[in-house]
Amino acid sequence: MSRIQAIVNGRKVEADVEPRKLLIDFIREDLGLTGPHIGCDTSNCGACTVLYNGRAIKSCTMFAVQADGAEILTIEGVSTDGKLHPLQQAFHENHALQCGYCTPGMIMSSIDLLTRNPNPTEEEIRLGISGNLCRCTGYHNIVKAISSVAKSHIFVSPLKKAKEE
Amino acid sequence: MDIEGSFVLQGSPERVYGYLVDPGFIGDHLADVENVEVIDNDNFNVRAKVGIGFMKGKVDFKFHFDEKVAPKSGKLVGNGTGLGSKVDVTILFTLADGGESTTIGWKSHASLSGKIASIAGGALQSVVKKNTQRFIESIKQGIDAELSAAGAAAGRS
Amino acid sequence: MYPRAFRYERAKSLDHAIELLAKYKEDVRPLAGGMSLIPLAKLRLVSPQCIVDIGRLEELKGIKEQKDFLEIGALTTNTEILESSWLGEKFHLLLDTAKEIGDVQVRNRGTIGGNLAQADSSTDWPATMVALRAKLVSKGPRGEKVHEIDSFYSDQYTTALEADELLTHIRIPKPGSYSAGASHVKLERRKGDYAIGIVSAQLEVDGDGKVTSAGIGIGAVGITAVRGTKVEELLNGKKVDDAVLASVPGAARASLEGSDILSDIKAPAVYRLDVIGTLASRCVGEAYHMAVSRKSARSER
Amino acid sequence: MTESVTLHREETKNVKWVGSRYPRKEDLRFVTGNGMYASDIRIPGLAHVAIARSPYASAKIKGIDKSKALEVPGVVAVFTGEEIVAELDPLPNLLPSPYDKVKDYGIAVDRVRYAGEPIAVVVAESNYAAWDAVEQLEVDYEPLSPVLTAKSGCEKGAPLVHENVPTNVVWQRKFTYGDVDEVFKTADLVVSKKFKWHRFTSAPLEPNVVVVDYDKRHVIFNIWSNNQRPAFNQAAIAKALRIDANRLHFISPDIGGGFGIKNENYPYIILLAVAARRIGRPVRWIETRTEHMVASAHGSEINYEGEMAFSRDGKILGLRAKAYHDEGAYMRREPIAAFNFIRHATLTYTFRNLEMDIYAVVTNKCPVGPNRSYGKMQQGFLVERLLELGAKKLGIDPIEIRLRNFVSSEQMPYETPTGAILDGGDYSRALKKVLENMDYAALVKERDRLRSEGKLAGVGISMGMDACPINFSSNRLINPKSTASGESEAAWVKIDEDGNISAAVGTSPQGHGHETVVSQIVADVLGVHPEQVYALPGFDSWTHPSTPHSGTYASRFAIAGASAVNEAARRVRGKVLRIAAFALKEDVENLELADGSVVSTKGKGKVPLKEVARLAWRDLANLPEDEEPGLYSNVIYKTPFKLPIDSQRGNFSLTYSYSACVVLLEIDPGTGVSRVKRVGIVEDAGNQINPLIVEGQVHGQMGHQLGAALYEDLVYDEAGQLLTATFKDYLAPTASDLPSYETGSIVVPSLFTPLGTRGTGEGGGAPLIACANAMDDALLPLGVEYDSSYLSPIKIRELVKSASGK
Repeated sequence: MSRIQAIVNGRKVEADVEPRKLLIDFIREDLGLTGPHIGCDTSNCGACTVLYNGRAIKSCTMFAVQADGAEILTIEGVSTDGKLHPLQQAFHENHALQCGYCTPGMIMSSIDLLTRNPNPTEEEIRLGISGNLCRCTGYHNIVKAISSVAKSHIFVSPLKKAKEE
Repeated sequence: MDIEGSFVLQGSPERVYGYLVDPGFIGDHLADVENVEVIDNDNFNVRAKVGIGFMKGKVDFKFHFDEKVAPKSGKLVGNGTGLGSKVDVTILFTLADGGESTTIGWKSHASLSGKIASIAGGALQSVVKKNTQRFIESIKQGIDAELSAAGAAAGRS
Repeated sequence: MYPRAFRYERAKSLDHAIELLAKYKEDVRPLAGGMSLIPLAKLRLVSPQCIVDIGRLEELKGIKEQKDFLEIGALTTNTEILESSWLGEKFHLLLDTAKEIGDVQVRNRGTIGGNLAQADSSTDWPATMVALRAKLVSKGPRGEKVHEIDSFYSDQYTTALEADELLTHIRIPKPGSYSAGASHVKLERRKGDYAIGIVSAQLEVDGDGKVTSAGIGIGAVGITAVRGTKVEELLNGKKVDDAVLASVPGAARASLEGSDILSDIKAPAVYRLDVIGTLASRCVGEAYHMAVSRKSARSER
Repeated sequence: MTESVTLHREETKNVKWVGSRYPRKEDLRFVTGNGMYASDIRIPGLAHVAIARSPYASAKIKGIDKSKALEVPGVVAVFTGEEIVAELDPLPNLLPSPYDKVKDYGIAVDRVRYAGEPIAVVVAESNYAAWDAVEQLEVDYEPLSPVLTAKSGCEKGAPLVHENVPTNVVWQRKFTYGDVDEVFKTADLVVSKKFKWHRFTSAPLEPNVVVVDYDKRHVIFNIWSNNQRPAFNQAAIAKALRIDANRLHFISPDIGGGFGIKNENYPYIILLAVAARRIGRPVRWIETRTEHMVASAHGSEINYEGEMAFSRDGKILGLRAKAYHDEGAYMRREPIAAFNFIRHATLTYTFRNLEMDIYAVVTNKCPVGPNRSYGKMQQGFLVERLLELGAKKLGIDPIEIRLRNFVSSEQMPYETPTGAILDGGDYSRALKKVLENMDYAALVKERDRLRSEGKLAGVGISMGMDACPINFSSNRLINPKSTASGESEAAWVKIDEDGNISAAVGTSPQGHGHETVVSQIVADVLGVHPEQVYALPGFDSWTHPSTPHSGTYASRFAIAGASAVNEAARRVRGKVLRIAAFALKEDVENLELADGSVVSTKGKGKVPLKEVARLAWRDLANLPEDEEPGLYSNVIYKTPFKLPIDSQRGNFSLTYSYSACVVLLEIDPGTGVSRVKRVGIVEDAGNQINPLIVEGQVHGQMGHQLGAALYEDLVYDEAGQLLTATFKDYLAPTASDLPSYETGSIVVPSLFTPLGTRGTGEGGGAPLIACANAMDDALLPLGVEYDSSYLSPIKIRELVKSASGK
């Protein structure tokens, strides 16, 4: 067992973990944050995507012990003050989700994308979420939702907000 | 997966045959062997690390000789378990007397089952092929060395 | 999926990492970004007794321009390379390659050194390093070694590194002029997949548009990345016109003679060997076009 | 209380919410990471299950030694197939004798029949430990030679997949309609072609999950799973477990996509129920992706030998085909995919002569099961591909030939030769509209421009049809002993004493937005806002109503689910009006329900709904004498289905939604890689309760079908090992691999459903088939034809090379 500390959604957590425990299992099973999901075994589907020190990563492809000292943001920490983040709102309005299983990871990747590239082309949006599989929507409305946020310049990084607070 | 080939050794079929059905000798020449345990003349167990580069895992094989017809043919059957998978191999040797030399024909059939067969789109099948070829090359050189050592020893005496 | 148990050691310094690797030499793997190791560990296809986490070694991070070469720390992430847009001036191929890698999550975690040491010919960096004639610096208990990229790989997942040695830096020679043209062309069945054909090229041209230096790397066909020797020979000293381009596919295939060819359901060996010709001529065409237009832009200045 | 009803066309005044693009209510929990999926369930004392599986496609199990596995730290128990089966009866199947003897327990006992088949259940304190133990199981196998194709399975002397039945051809029937031989004899043109329909799967992003807690005190199994029709599967599960069905308590919370496959996780429910009862602790199994790919349920795999007869002027005279279905190792829902051609065998066309010779063959591969447009897109592929080839041979434009063969809107309702009654539609309008939306002439120009640049490019057109839902009397054609017919769905609507409105349906949605749609329907009937309606999420057999047909499959919600809840809401409304009329001393005819109040149109005042509710539940002495208390209605809607007409004909679906699709495909001749440059579709789903959701369904089918055409292929090696067992090798497309979609719709209300809706969302294969047709168009200049539903770059590159002699 190894002792780790991390800031998850602005909250300090501390735990003993077996070295082989994957970060996604730590987040889901130990912290009870079940927003990030598991959809594959091979780091393809991106359903487990979280922001790790501000960048989108697949939490199934990291050991929890590696995250010692890291800042992690999961989908549960994205909305603030009881208000949906503009991306969450846009996913809703554009019907960019059906079963919702890929949605948390998809939104986290979109945050990474718009943080770095506030004005992406359609192709850039598609590339930006190419590490996240969706089996329900055919991606059409997901692209539309992300694009609508970019076009209306309402994107604010949830990280910035968390820092300011 | 089936592959076959042949090679020639300087020595009589009787002498060559002795090596081909010797569990200790064969076990030592299998690729990436960690441990060989000879049970009797026909049976031996082998623990090998199977894979490529750092992507290797332990596989425990049970080998036995099937259909020994001295000095004409012998069949080696191995069933391996490891990596959540099965590796099954059969190698049939046939010996042809060429006077001073022996031509050893070999035919191998190998199959991967379970996880390692299913991962990487069948790419790991090539490992089995490579290992078979290494094994054949290794026993060829091994018997050759033994024969020439014996020959040299015979020459000395 | 759930990996087998292992011992976890976190390296505090490069020397500490080497010490740990030497200690567990028989059954140890270093962990950098983990983009290859962890998926394989999850499938239980790789199960080292000990994993040495080198992810926090600051001394192996960052990109520095030295006098004769560019030095990239092995732990520099693909994203860090991609976001170093200044590289575009002299080392355009690095940006071209970095942007093609996996997906954003993989680029954020994956490191250039981890990728190169993984020795998977179907990934982007090995072919690019061949094209750039990179030197790979390693360190182990026996000191530092500098490897030529051409002799670094011996088989799939197999490098010149011993189990207790770490790849520390990548050195990339500076092109002779600012006019290097570059292209990284790859064929993948689906975005972010392992490639089934990669050609990476860096070409320098003179004022007449003749190739003065050609670096061609071919990946995802042989079991290791291969130098496009015959393509380089074909291009050197020539203007790359349609006739030359038409000879590129043959030269690319000829460069692969004697190599073991990868084969799987996505792309059997025959298909890989076939399409690599198409990719090579496209890649050379693009790199040449860029070299020539950069050259003329520069002489106009 | 509960009555069975059949509804007729609804006439609702003041329709407001139904028909609007109302964004979904369930989204809020999903976008915030608060979805509740089966793998999110936490129960104290939970133990974790891993399933050990066969590495071989076919082998005898000679012994299982579990001693080492039991020594692994954290292991709770290990149950071999033999130990599990000792407590089970086999799962029922649909086959007639003697093939009904095919034994299926969901776990192998002495023989394994596909690589990935469960052989043991391991329970441990963590998933990690459970997998450690799986690795330590020692199983002694004797490998047997496997049967890996339908064709080879038919051969004399082929090894038997199930040794207790006479052949691997477990179901075979030739269906003949009209005078097929005669038209083929006299036709001006007959085109024949062998086609391969490749094996692929919908692969929902959430793998299968089952959690079972055995409540010893009440003798109840509490079962959380992502099964998409637990009420339907309840009988089979109870029978296998040898218990009364009312001892099963099912909860399907949010489901992460289903597409049919999640009908098929019920064998795991049974295995976990046995394990939970044996160890006296709740158990949870989460399927890994690799397990999902090797052992859940694949889509069907077919070898067609088809021919189509034409007159010179392009009229289809007849279709004749042999279809060899590779069913995999067990017949769980099969041979329904093989039989499903019958639902809309002639698609949107008028031909009357048809012969389908169907072979359902068991093989040593993963069992085939429901997958989006199950058995229906396959028939579309056969018809549309042959039609395309005929058009080319006759030199008739592919649009024109379709127009000449369409059933016209004036012919509706139209009875097809197999007895299907098409429920309305305007096929030529749909085709014309998609061509117009896409600017067909410009599309062709773009194709020609690509060709002039040295690319291969093709334009492809296809119609698609999806017949839904299922009239279970069709099972009688598979097995005359089957006694089922029709189908039904249940719903309740309740207004509680404070005026809060709740509703529940027996369907188990997997991302379909039923909470939203139910709210829209109820809101309109009761004159409130959809946000004032609480539609119960998921499915819980203790709180939701259900019938043995309940669930979400076969695109049935817009027909059965919507109709049931609509009627339940209407009955509550009727009662609200009666009570209000009594209170206001007004005639019911003069009352209206709007904005949360009952209002007299004659100015005799109004009563808030809340006040009616108080009267109905609390102030019972003030109710009319003959009125039962409460505002609650539980309705079972019976979809109006009949028995088969004869042994090979009947109307086995109520609605026949259809679509017209156009694709521009670009192929890189240097690599053989295809890409969809543009794709447009026009679909007629009848009246759309929520067009936003219907459009989303169309997008979804597009993603699946373009994925299947260009990327997704399940490939086995010669030993029966699946080589595409992860998302690394099974190429589920990313956003970068797919284009945006140009979708449109026309609305011709269904003649037969209360709301004029049609079942939709499965797609009927139009995008996939349009890609195949586009490929033929692209290859036309090279003089070669394509023959598979999968556009393999390797095969295409070979064709290009062989055609150009390079």
